Amino acid sequence: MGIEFLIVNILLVILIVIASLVAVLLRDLLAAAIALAAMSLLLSLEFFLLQAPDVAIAQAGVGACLTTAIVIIAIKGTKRMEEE
Amino acid sequence: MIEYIPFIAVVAMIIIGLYTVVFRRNLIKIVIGISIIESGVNLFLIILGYRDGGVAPIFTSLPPGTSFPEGMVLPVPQALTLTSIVIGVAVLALMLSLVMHIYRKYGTLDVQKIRRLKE
Amino acid sequence: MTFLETLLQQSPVLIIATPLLSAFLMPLVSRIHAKVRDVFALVVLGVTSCFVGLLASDVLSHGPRIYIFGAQNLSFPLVRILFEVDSMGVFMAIITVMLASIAVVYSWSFLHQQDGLDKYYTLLLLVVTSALGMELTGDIFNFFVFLEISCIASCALIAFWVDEGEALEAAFKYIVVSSIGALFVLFAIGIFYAQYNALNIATLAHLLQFTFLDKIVLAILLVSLGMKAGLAPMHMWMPDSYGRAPPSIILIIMSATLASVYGILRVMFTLYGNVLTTSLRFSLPAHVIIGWILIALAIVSILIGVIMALVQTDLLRLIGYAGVAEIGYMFLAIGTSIVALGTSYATVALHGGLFHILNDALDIGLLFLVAGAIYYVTKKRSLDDISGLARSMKFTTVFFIIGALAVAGMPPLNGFTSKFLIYESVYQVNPILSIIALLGSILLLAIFIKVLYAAFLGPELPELKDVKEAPRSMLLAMGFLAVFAVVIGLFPNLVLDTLVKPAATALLDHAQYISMVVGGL
Amino acid sequence: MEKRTVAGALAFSIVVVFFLFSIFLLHPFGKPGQVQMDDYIITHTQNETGTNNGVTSVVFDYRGFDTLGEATILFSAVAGVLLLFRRVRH
Amino acid sequence: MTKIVKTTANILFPFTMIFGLYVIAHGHLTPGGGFQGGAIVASGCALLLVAYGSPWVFDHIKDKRLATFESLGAIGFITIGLLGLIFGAVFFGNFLAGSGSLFGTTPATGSTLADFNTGGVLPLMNFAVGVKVIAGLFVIILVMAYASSIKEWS
Amino acid sequence: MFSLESGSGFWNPVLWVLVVFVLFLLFYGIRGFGRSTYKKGTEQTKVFLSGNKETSAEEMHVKASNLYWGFTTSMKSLYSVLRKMHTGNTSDYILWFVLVLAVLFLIMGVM
Repeated sequence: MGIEFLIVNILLVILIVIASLVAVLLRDLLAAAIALAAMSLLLSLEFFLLQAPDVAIAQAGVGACLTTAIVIIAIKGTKRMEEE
Repeated sequence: MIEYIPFIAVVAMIIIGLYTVVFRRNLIKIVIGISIIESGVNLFLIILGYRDGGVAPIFTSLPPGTSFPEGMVLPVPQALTLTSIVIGVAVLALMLSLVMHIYRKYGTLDVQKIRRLKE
Repeated sequence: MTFLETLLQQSPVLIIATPLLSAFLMPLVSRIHAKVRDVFALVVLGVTSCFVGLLASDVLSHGPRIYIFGAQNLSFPLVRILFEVDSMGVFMAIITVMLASIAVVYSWSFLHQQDGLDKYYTLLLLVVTSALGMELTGDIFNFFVFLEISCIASCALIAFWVDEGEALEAAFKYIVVSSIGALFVLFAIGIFYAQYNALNIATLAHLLQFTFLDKIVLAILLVSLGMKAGLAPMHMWMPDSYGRAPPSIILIIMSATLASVYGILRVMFTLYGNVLTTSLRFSLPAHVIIGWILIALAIVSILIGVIMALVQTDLLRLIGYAGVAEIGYMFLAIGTSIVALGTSYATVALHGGLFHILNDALDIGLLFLVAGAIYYVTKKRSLDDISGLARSMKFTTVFFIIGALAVAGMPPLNGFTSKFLIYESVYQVNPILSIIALLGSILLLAIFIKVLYAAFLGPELPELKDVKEAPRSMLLAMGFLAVFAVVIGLFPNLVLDTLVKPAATALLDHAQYISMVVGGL
Repeated sequence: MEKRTVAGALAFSIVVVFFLFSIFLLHPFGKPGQVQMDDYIITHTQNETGTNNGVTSVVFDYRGFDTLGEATILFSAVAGVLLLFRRVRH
Repeated sequence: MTKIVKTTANILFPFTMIFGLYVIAHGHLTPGGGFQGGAIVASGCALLLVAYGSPWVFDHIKDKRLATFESLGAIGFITIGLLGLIFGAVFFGNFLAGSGSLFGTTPATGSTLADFNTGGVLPLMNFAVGVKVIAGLFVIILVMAYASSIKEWS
Repeated sequence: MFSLESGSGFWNPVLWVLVVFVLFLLFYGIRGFGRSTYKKGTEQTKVFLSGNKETSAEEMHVKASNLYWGFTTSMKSLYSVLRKMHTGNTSDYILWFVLVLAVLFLIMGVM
């Protein structure tokens, strides 16, 4: 395995963890949903790099697009800010 | 050590998700936490199936000179992950519809206040 | 090959495919007429019961049966999904279809002319399918898939009364708890896959080495499935959702819960069957430690269940806590049989535990149906608001007394026969355990005497003057369960010899389960 | 500090430690140890299922029953959502 | 929504649709399949929801009809499995693979070019699952969006 | 055939029913030997409460939540602990899950 590939992978994985942390820590739920979408997209990219194009397409379609849409719909139906 | 960093990221995602479910008080945050746990488990399965220098297990216009089976990544974890992703979106949709209903009945999303059922 | 032989050969898949296809057809069928829909659900379950009966009669007389999806014979590395049906799976499948049929009959009147019933019956059939799949499958990932189906469908059913905030709350709690449990099961499956590159239960059991990873996986599986089964202290979702779901559906959710109990049994006895006797540190065999963990959880379940049930005023919630205690009895017996693995009273304990699964389904199910009937006629949940119902609801009172005495383990009803086996075998391990089990039974009796006194005896309240007896189909459903309870109580050997003992033998004989699949390897 | 936070922190740290321990016992990234099942699938997928895509052959043929379960999960989620929003009409 | 969004959606929607259907149809040859293609088409439908607003879509597309389509997709999937039981003697038996008829060619072992006429029952299953997933995901998102956009629920 | 063996004891429900039935007959017979001075419709059947008026059935009825008052009061400390445990908070359910998972990890890891 090339060391460049490993480094790219590790960077992506670290970005995914950071995105999920951001999604958890933000008080604005809409921003959290966008962070979750970013995490899903990065995850899909990681799947693609790990030679799983099928899963990458599914993750991009379901995770990044539909999940975000559903979360945003739910936020629209409830309340945007997380209360103290 | 450096080869285990993806696995450590998986553990980190699962723990971040669990932390969200246990210590965050917003219902939508809890749902996001469960989604993060699920993504972590998906990543775990895909990482397990990766083989050094392998290509995707698709034979259509394969790069010339690929030797198989050694030159291909494992297909079974990918199939399992596909199942898991669809399960994830189904659970998420159901949970968020419940959250919308709960907000109408309780007027809040704070998990500490949604506890008419106790003792 | 005759038609019957073909049917028998295909019966494992027909058991799954019939309710599944009918669930898919249900939205179309319910467009025709409400009556057609109601009858269709029962007919489908009847056909499924026939298949289960056919398969059961064959498995009990000729040994386990294997069904491979998509291939005629086993190919070397077991790439395909397979069903492995032994006496244990058949025993659980019989309980499931019985509970489901009774629940459908009960639902006819209970939910008469409420909206959303087409979805209700669809989801009901899906939960039944998932429970049957969990009980028949021989593939661990397939088990996970069915576990998720049961989570989602049960959650939607718990939230059936969307106008009540509490029902939605209970459903949300249920789905959070069970989806996290299921995700951890998936994580455990991933670790198994990484180690052994197999997903088949028999192959995994054959290859299992009891390394550190396997211990971690065992802990994860035990806790996640235990949470789904309602073991204390992870039991809190159980009174919530049982107390707020429509009582007609609780039998179905209970069958999914019992399927999780089956999952723990399968993990303990089959998956880890080869390595249970390995010596660990301090030269303690593994089975002693695992067994004592189970016994500790079981004792906590019994005590918390009965003590919390004593102060409940909501009848359905009270029975939910009693259900927690009953789950504790099952695990007390299972833990005892693991601690004492190899001795004769371990077998007796396992008989008691498995028999108690059936008896718990019958007795707690009967009590839930009675509570549902009370709710149906009075529209009141709290025990404080009802009194003197015995005057107007004579049959229901009789059924309640039968159910209450059976749950409390009074002779000669069925609850006593299994508890008798549990007391006797647990005494051999540690007398204190048997005393705690007896104490739990006494407290259960006290709890139900309270319910009897508060709800059925006492003066007639003015607002309950014009209360009538429950409708006929509800009485029929309750009557079935009550008759079963009495008959099994009077003639326990009828069930014990034909179903329970073969099931226990099949569980303990993991070598046969493995060799059915791995044989050639 | 609250008792709940302390208990949670303790339990979380134990879980993290054990997860990390167990992660290092797995095979390293990119070097799977046992591969007999997947190798069989890759070698035989073209002959047995006539498919060029290995993942599709696993999803729909070798583990087709799982996919049926997965479709069922989506179906039950749809039924659940429609059940929850059944009163929502014009 | 503004005219720009509507026009963009109008232009993008057919392309998403075609790409999704391509992914579904070529699931046995290239990356993709029923689930992935269904998810892509459902995303396109979500775009429609964003552009035109859920009440408009709810007026034009009945959720009951979508649910029926979903049922039909699921029934089709399980029926193909049962056909395997009838023609191939086992549930989910791939009775068309290698038969030489519809989808029955076997590709040569090793690296080959795409041959659409392969895969046995897999393309049919892809199609059934595709219909199911499109209808299922779209009805979920449609009903939830409509419910979140109105004040009174019953 | 009807009896259930447990290795150290046995249980025969049919025998039990027979014994109970015989005992019931026996006691019924013994009851018949008693004096029959009890007469319905006379002063004998009235409740005597030291001359006070008899309270109505509705007032006499103890509500379900007061039934085991003595027991719950004496076990107050236990109940306060258990009440504190059942918070009804969804997060706490998962916290219990994590706690039990941690304990099992410790046991399994040390052994």
